Amino acid sequence: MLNYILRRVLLMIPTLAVISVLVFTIIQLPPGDIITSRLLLLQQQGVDVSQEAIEAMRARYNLDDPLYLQYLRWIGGFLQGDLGYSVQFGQSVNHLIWERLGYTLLLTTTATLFAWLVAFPVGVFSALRQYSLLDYVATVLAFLGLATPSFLLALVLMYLGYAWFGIPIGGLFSPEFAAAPWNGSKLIDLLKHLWIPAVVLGTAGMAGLMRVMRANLLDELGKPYVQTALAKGLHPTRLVIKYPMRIAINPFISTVGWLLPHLISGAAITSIVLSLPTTGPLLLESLRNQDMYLAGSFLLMLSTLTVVGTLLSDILLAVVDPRIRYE
Amino acid sequence: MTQATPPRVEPDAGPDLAFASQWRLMWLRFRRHRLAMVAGVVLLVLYFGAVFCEIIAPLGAGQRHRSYVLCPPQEVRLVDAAGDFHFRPFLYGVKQRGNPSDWLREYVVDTSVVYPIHFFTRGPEYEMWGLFATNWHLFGADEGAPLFLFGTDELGRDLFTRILYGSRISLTIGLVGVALTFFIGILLGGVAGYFGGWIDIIVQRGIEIIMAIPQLPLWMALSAALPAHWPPLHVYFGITIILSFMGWTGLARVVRGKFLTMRDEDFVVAARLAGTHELKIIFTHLLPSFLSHVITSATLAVPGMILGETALSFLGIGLQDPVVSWGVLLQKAQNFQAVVMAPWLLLPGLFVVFAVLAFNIVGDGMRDAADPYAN
Amino acid sequence: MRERQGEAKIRGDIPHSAWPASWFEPPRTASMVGLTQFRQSPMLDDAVATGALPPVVERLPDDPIVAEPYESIGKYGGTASIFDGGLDLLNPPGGAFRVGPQLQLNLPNYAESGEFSDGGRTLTIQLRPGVRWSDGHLLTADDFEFDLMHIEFNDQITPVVTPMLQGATIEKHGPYRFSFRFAEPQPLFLKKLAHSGDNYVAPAHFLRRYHPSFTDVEQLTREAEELGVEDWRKYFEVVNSTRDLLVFHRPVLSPYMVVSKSSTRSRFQRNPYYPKVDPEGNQLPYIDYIETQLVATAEIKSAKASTGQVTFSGRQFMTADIPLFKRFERENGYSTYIWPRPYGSDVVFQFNLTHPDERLRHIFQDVRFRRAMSLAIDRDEVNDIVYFGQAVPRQLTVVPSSRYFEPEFARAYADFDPERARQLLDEMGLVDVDGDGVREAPDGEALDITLEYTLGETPKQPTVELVTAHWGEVGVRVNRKQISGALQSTRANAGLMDMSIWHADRNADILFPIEPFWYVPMHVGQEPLLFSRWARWYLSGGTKGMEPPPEIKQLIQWWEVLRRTSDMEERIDMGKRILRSQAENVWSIGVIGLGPHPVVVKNELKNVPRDGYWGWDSRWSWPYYPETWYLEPASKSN
Amino acid sequence: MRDPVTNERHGAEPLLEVLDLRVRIERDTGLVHPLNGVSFRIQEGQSVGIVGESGCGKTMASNALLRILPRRAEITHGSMQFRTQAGDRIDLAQLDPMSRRMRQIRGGEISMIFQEPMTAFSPVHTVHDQIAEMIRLHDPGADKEEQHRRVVELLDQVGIPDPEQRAFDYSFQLSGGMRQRAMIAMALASGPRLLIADEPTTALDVTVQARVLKLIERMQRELNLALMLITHDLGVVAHMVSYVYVMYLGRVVEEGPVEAIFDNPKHPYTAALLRSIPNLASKSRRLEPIEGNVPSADRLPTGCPFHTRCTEKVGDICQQRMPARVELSVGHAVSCFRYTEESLDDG
Repeated sequence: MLNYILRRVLLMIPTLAVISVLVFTIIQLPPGDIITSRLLLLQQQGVDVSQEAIEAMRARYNLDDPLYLQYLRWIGGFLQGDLGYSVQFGQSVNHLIWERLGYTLLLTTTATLFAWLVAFPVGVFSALRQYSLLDYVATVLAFLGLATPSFLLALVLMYLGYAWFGIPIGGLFSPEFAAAPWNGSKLIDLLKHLWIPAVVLGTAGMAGLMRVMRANLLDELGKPYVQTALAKGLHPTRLVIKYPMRIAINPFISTVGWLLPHLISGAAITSIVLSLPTTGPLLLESLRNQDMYLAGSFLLMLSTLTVVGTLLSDILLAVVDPRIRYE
Repeated sequence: MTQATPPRVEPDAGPDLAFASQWRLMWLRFRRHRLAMVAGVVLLVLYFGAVFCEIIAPLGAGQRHRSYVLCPPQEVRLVDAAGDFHFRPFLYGVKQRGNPSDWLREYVVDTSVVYPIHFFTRGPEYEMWGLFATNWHLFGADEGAPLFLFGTDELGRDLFTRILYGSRISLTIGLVGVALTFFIGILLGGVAGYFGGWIDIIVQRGIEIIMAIPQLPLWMALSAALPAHWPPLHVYFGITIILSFMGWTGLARVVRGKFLTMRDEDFVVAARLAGTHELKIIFTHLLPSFLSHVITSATLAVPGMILGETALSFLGIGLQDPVVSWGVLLQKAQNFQAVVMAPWLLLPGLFVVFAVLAFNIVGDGMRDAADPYAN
Repeated sequence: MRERQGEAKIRGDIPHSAWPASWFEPPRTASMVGLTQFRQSPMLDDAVATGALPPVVERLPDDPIVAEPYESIGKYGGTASIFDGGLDLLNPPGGAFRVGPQLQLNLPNYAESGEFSDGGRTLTIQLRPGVRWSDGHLLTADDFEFDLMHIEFNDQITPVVTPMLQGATIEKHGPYRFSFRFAEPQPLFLKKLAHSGDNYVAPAHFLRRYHPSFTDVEQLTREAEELGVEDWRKYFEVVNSTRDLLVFHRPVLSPYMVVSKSSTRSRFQRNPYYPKVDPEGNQLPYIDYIETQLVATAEIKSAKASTGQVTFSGRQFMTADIPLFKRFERENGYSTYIWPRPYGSDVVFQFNLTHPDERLRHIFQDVRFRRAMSLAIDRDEVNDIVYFGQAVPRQLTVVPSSRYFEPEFARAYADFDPERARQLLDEMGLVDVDGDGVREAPDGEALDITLEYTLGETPKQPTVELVTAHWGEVGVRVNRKQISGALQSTRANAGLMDMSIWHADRNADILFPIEPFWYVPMHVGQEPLLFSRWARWYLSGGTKGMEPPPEIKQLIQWWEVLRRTSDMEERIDMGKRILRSQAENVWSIGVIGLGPHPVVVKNELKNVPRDGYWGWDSRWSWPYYPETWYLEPASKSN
Repeated sequence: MRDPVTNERHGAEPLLEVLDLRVRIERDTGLVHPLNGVSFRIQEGQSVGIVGESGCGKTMASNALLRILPRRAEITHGSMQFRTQAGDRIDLAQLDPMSRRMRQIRGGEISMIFQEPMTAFSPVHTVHDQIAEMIRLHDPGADKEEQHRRVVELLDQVGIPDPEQRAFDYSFQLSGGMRQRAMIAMALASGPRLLIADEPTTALDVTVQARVLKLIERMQRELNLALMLITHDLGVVAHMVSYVYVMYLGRVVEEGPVEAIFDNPKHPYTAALLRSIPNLASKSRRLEPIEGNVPSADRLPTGCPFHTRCTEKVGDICQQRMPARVELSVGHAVSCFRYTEESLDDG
C-alpha cells in the first residue's frame, strides 16, 4: 500500500510539470496580454496611455522576456507558495483566492450535500424498484437535470425565486444583511439565497450520480453473491445495504477527489449568472484579461487539486475496496 | 434465472451471422423500451426539421421586421373573435400599444386585420441545400403578417424560423463532434490498451493531464486562438474540434480497458498467432466485439456536445451571429430581462433540453438493449 | 413623424433651464451668500463632543464653497446602496476644477481660479485656503507639486508622462498659489484638469512616507515584502490607490472615504472635512454612508436595479434595458430617467485606413467606398429597432450643443441611399463577378473584410448585426468576430484589424479639442483604429508608422494650431475645418448619436436632475452635483 | 452409499417433497415457463442428483425451493412440503418469501453451494465476515468469540490450511478450490439438514473437482445431510448420489436409482446424455453430442418437450400430447410414449 502511494506520488511529479507547461501555454495562447487589459483600466481612470506607455509597462512586467524565462519565474514562485500578484486586481493572488474560497467551499459543500442526499436514496430506490413509477419519474427528472443548461436553470430559478418568494436577485445576502455581523437572521438570509445556486450546481451532478448509482446497483444486484447472501437467510434490506450498496458506492468515492476542483471551475457559469462571490468568475475574469499570475496560479492550483484529488480518491478506494488494495 | 445464455454459435457459423443477429437482437430489445422509442421519434422529428428547415420555416432566418421587435408568439386560430369557425387557419394582426416614448414595447392583437394561412405557398426565396433557389414554403401568410409562432427576437426576426435553422448547426455539431471524439478516443485508447507498455503509460498520462485541467479555461484558450478572419464554417469546425478535444478522454479510457482485457482472449491470440497484422486485429476483431457499446457511448456523448455549444456561446466564445445555432439564440436569452419581458426567447433552451433528453433516453435504451445480460 | 419637442430635447440640446442657473457659473462661497453659521450631520456630533473632531467651522475652508442643490435643501443621514464600480457616481472626486453640466465649461472647484499667461505657457492656479484632506491636513500647492514631480515624473511609477505635461514644471508662489510652466502653449490643460477630477493632486504629507525620494528604498522594499507585494513601486501604487484604501487610509478630497472593504463589498462614510456647504450652511454631503456591492455582470446589475436594490445606478445599463426598468418602476419604487449619451455616434464604424494589406488599404482609402458604406446604412431601421425610434440618426461629428457643430456635418452621407451606394461601388470596380451576390475586389479576388469588436457601453451588438446586414444588401460582405477587450486593445493599437467599432465619445467641447482622435491621427489606442499607423508616424515624429498623405498632414496641421492657440475663434475655426473634412471624407462612419441611456434613481433619492448627459465626457454624474443628493427618510412616499 | 434405496412414498416421511411445481416469469418479451410441473422428493440423509443440460430448469428449481426467484418470477402451481427440524411440515410454496420463517429455513435448514465460488462471495468482505454472518443469522446466541471459533473450526474441517490466517482473506485471495471449500464451510456453518449443491465443481480445475466432490461427500456422510446435487455432469452424479432425476425443459423426464439410470436408461434424452459423457463412454466409442440445442423456455415445443431433438420418436403423438409418467420398476419411472401403455403393447 505504502509502496503504491509512493509510486503514485512520484508519477505525479512529471504529470504536474507537464500540466504547468500546458497551463502556461493556455494563458499565452490567445493573442494579447495583461498589459492591454491593465491599460483599459488606466484609461477608465483617465490616464493617458500611449504606445510608449504600453512598451514601458511591458518591460516593467518582464513581458518582453523569452517565454521560458517568464515560465521559470512564475513556476519558481509558485513552488515557494508565492502565487504572484494580480495586475488586474492589484492584490496578491493568495489573498484574492483565499477571500473567495470560503463562499466557494460553502456553496460546493451545500451543492454536493444536496446532490448526494437526493441522488443516493433515489438512485437506490430506482434500482430496487426498477421500472416502477418512481423509477420512471426519477429517470425522467434525472435526464431533465442533465439536459438543462445550467445558466438557463439558474436564470429561471432566480426569476422564480424573486417572483414567488421575493428573494432578492443576485449575491448571497440581502442588502440589509450584507454588511451586518453574523447572527441568526443573517444565517437564515444566507440560506434563503443559498438554495438556488445549490440546486443549480447540484442538479447536474445529482442527476448523473443518480444514474450511476442506479446502474451500479442494478449491476451489483445481479451478481451471484447477492443470491448467496439471500440464500443465507439475510433480510433483503440489510442485504442490499451490506453488500451491493457497499460496492455500488465505490464510483462515488472515486469521484470525491474531483468534486472540489470541478465545482470551483464548473460553478463559474452559474456563479456569473447569479453573481456569486465565488472563485469561478474570478478565474474567468483573469483568463479573459490574461492576468498571468492570477489565472496561471489559479489554474495550476485547480489542476494540482485534481491530480491530488484523483490520488486521494484512489487511495480512499483502495482503503474501502480490498480488490484494489491487494492488486 | 432461466440459464438464458444466448445461443452458442457454432464456430463455423462465421462472425457475420453473429454480428447480424446481435444487431437484430438489440433492435428487438430496443423496440420494447417505450420511452426510448418515443425519444427516438422526437429525435427523428428534430433532425427532419434540421434537414428541411428552409421549407418548413415560413420566413427567412435573417429576415427582420422593424415594427415587430420582440413581438410575443402569435396564435394561429381557427375560431375568430366572433366565435365563428374557419377551415382555413388565420392570424390576427398585431400593433404596438401606447407611445414609443413610453419605452414599453407592448403588442396587442388587432382583430380588424386578418391574415389567412396558406399551405405550400410562396415566400422568401432561399437556396435549398445550396443547390437550387426556390421560394416554396410549407406554410406562410401574406407579407407583413405577424406569422411568429414563437415570437420575434430583438431585431424582429422570427424565432420559429431561427430555431429551425439553428437546429441544423446544433444537431450536427454533436454528431460531427462525437465522430471526431470517437476517432481520437478509439485510436488512442485502442493503441494504449492493445500495445500496453510505454505507449499505454504515455496515453494514460495524457488523459490524466487533460482531465486535470478545468474545461472552461481550455475552451476559452482554444477558442480565443481561433483566427479572427475565419469564415463561419471554419469556426464551426474549429468549435467542434475544441469540443471533441475535451471529450475523447472518457471514451479512450473505456476502450483501453476493453482492449486490455480482450487482447489476451483466445480469438485475438489465435489471430495474432496466425500472423494477422496488429492494426487489422484491432479493427476486424477487437472493435466489432464492442461496437454496440461504442455506439451507445456515442449516443450518450452527443448531448454533452450540444450543451457544450450553448456553454461556449454563453461565454461569448462560441459560434456567433450571423451563424444561427441554439447556443447563439440562447445568448440573447441569458439575462433577467429576457426571462421577465420576453420569455419566448428561452424557447431555444427548450429545444436544447428536448434534444439532449431524447439523446440521453435513446442512449439509455440502447445501453439496455446492447447488454446481453439485461433482464 | 416624431414629436418635435422630444426631438429637440433628445438632439442633445438639453436647455440651460434644465439645471439651476448657478451650475453654469463658478460656485459662490459662504461669504458671497452671507452664511456665517454652519451645521453638520448629526452622526458627527459625538465625535465633535468628545473632541475627536474639531467643530465644523474649523473643518471647513476659510470661505466654504456653496453648492446649490437641484431642487431642495436636503436632510442628513441614510445609507445609499450602489454597485461596486459605480462609487464615483455618488462620490465625485475633489479636483481643482470641474466640468459644467452641458460639457462646455470648466468651472473652478477647490481652486478659486486658474489663469493662463505667457501665450498659454503658464497656468497659475489659486487654491481656496483652508480646504482639507479627509485627515484634516490642508490642501496646498505642495500636493500638486508632489504629484507632478514625484508621481507623474517618476519614471518608475509613471512610465510615460502625459504629453501635455512633458517638460512642465511647477512654481509655488505661496501655500495656495502656484503655476504650471509648460514647454509649449497648453491652453487646453485646464479642460484636461477639469475632466480628470483629482488626477493631478496627491496627499504629499501622507505619501512621502512611502516614496523613495523621501524614505529609504530598502525599508520600503522590506515593507512591501511583508505586505506581499512585489516591490516598493507596487507598494507605493497600493498605498496611493483609491481602490485599496483600507490598509492605509490614504486621505481623499472626495465626499466619502472608505471604512471597510472586502473583495465583494465596501462601506464608505462621509468625509468630515468636505469643504462644501449648501446654501443654508449645512456641510455636504447629506448622505452619511455608501455601501457598494460587487456584481459581476451587467445583466445582474440591471436585474438588481429593476428590483429596486440600489439607490442610484446607470453604468453598464443598455438602451434595451429601458422597458425592463420602466416595467418595474412603480412596483419597486424607483424612476427611470432617460439621459442621452453625449456621443457623436453610439457606434462608429472604422475601416483601417492604414491597413498593412495594400489591397484592402487601397479600397478603404477610396472615399467612394466609405461614402457608399455610409449611404448603405438604413439608420432609421437601426433607430426603430435598437433605439425605439428615439435617438438621432446622424453622421459622426460633434454633439449638437458643441460650439464646433454645424448641422450639415451630421447630415453628411447619413441618408439611406442604397442605389447611390451600389453605383459608387460599381464605379470603384467592386462588382459581383461570380454572381453569388457578393462583390469581389477589382482584381477579381474575394473581398474578405472582418469586423472585430468588443461589446460594452452602447448597443453595439444589434447595431453591428443590422449594419453588416445592410452592407450585405449592397453586396459587401463583412464577417464579424467579437473579441476580448484585451485583444481589441492590442490589435487596434497595432493597426492589425480590417475594421472595428467603438463608441464615439470625446465629441463634446470638454474633450473634442484635446483628443479629436476620431478625426485626426493624433493618438494610438484601443478606440481609434482608422488612422493607427499614421498616428504612430505623427507621435514618433516621423520615425515609426506610415507617412500620411498630404490631406491627412493638413488635418494634423490644423490640430497643431487648435491645441496651441488661446484665441477662441481660431480654435473653433480649426475645429470646424477638421470636422468638415470628416463630413466630406467620412473617415469613419457614424450611425446613431445621442442614444437614450437609462438611469435608475430610487424614489427616496432626491435632487437628481431629470436631465443630464451620461458618458465619459461628463464622467457620468459628476457635473450634476451628486454631493447635494440626499435620501428622503422613509415615510409614506408616493 | 450405493444402497438401492428406493424413493417411494412408503417408509419414513420424506424431508422434502415437491409436487407438480410450476414457475412462470414475466419478461418484456413475454411469458417464460422455466418449470412446468416438476416433482421430486428427498429423504433425510439421502443424496439425490438432478441432471440435465443448461437451461432445463435445474437451478430454477433449487431457487424456487429457497424462494429466491427473480423478482418477476412466480410460483403458479404446486407444493413444496418440507419437514423442519421441529417436525412441522410446511409448504414452502405457500410461505411469504420475505417472511422470518422463510429466512430461517434459508441457510438454517436448507443451505446452498453455488457454482461460481469466485463471484458467490462478496469481494469486499472477508471470508470470515461472511461465514460468521451465517452463524450469527441462525444462532443469534453465538458471541463474537464463539463465531470466530466456529469459523476457524469449519475452515479447518473443510481442509483449508492455516484457517486462522486464511479466515481473514478475501475470496479473491484464495485459489478456486479453496474458495469452494470456504463456500462449503459457509453452507455448513448453520447446521442445515439439506444441502443443495448447484454445479459445485463446474468452475474448478479437473484435479480440484474430485477433491471438492470428495469433501462434499464426506461432509454429507459425517453430518448425515440430505444432499441435492444439481449438475449437467452425469459423471459427477454417478459417484455421489443414490437417486437421480433427469430434467428437461422444466420437467422430470426420468427418475430412478442411480444404477438403473446408468445401466438401463429408458428415456431417449437420458440415453443421449449418457452417450455424450466422456468418462462413461467406453474408449472405443465416439462421443456423441446431442443434436441441436435446448429450445428456449419462452417457446416451449408442443407435446413431448424433447420431440424436437429425439431420434426415437414414436410418431405424431410425440408432438401432440404430453406423455404420462410411467413407473417401469420400483423407483424407476419415465415419461415417454415409448413406454406408455399403447407403446408398450406395441413393444
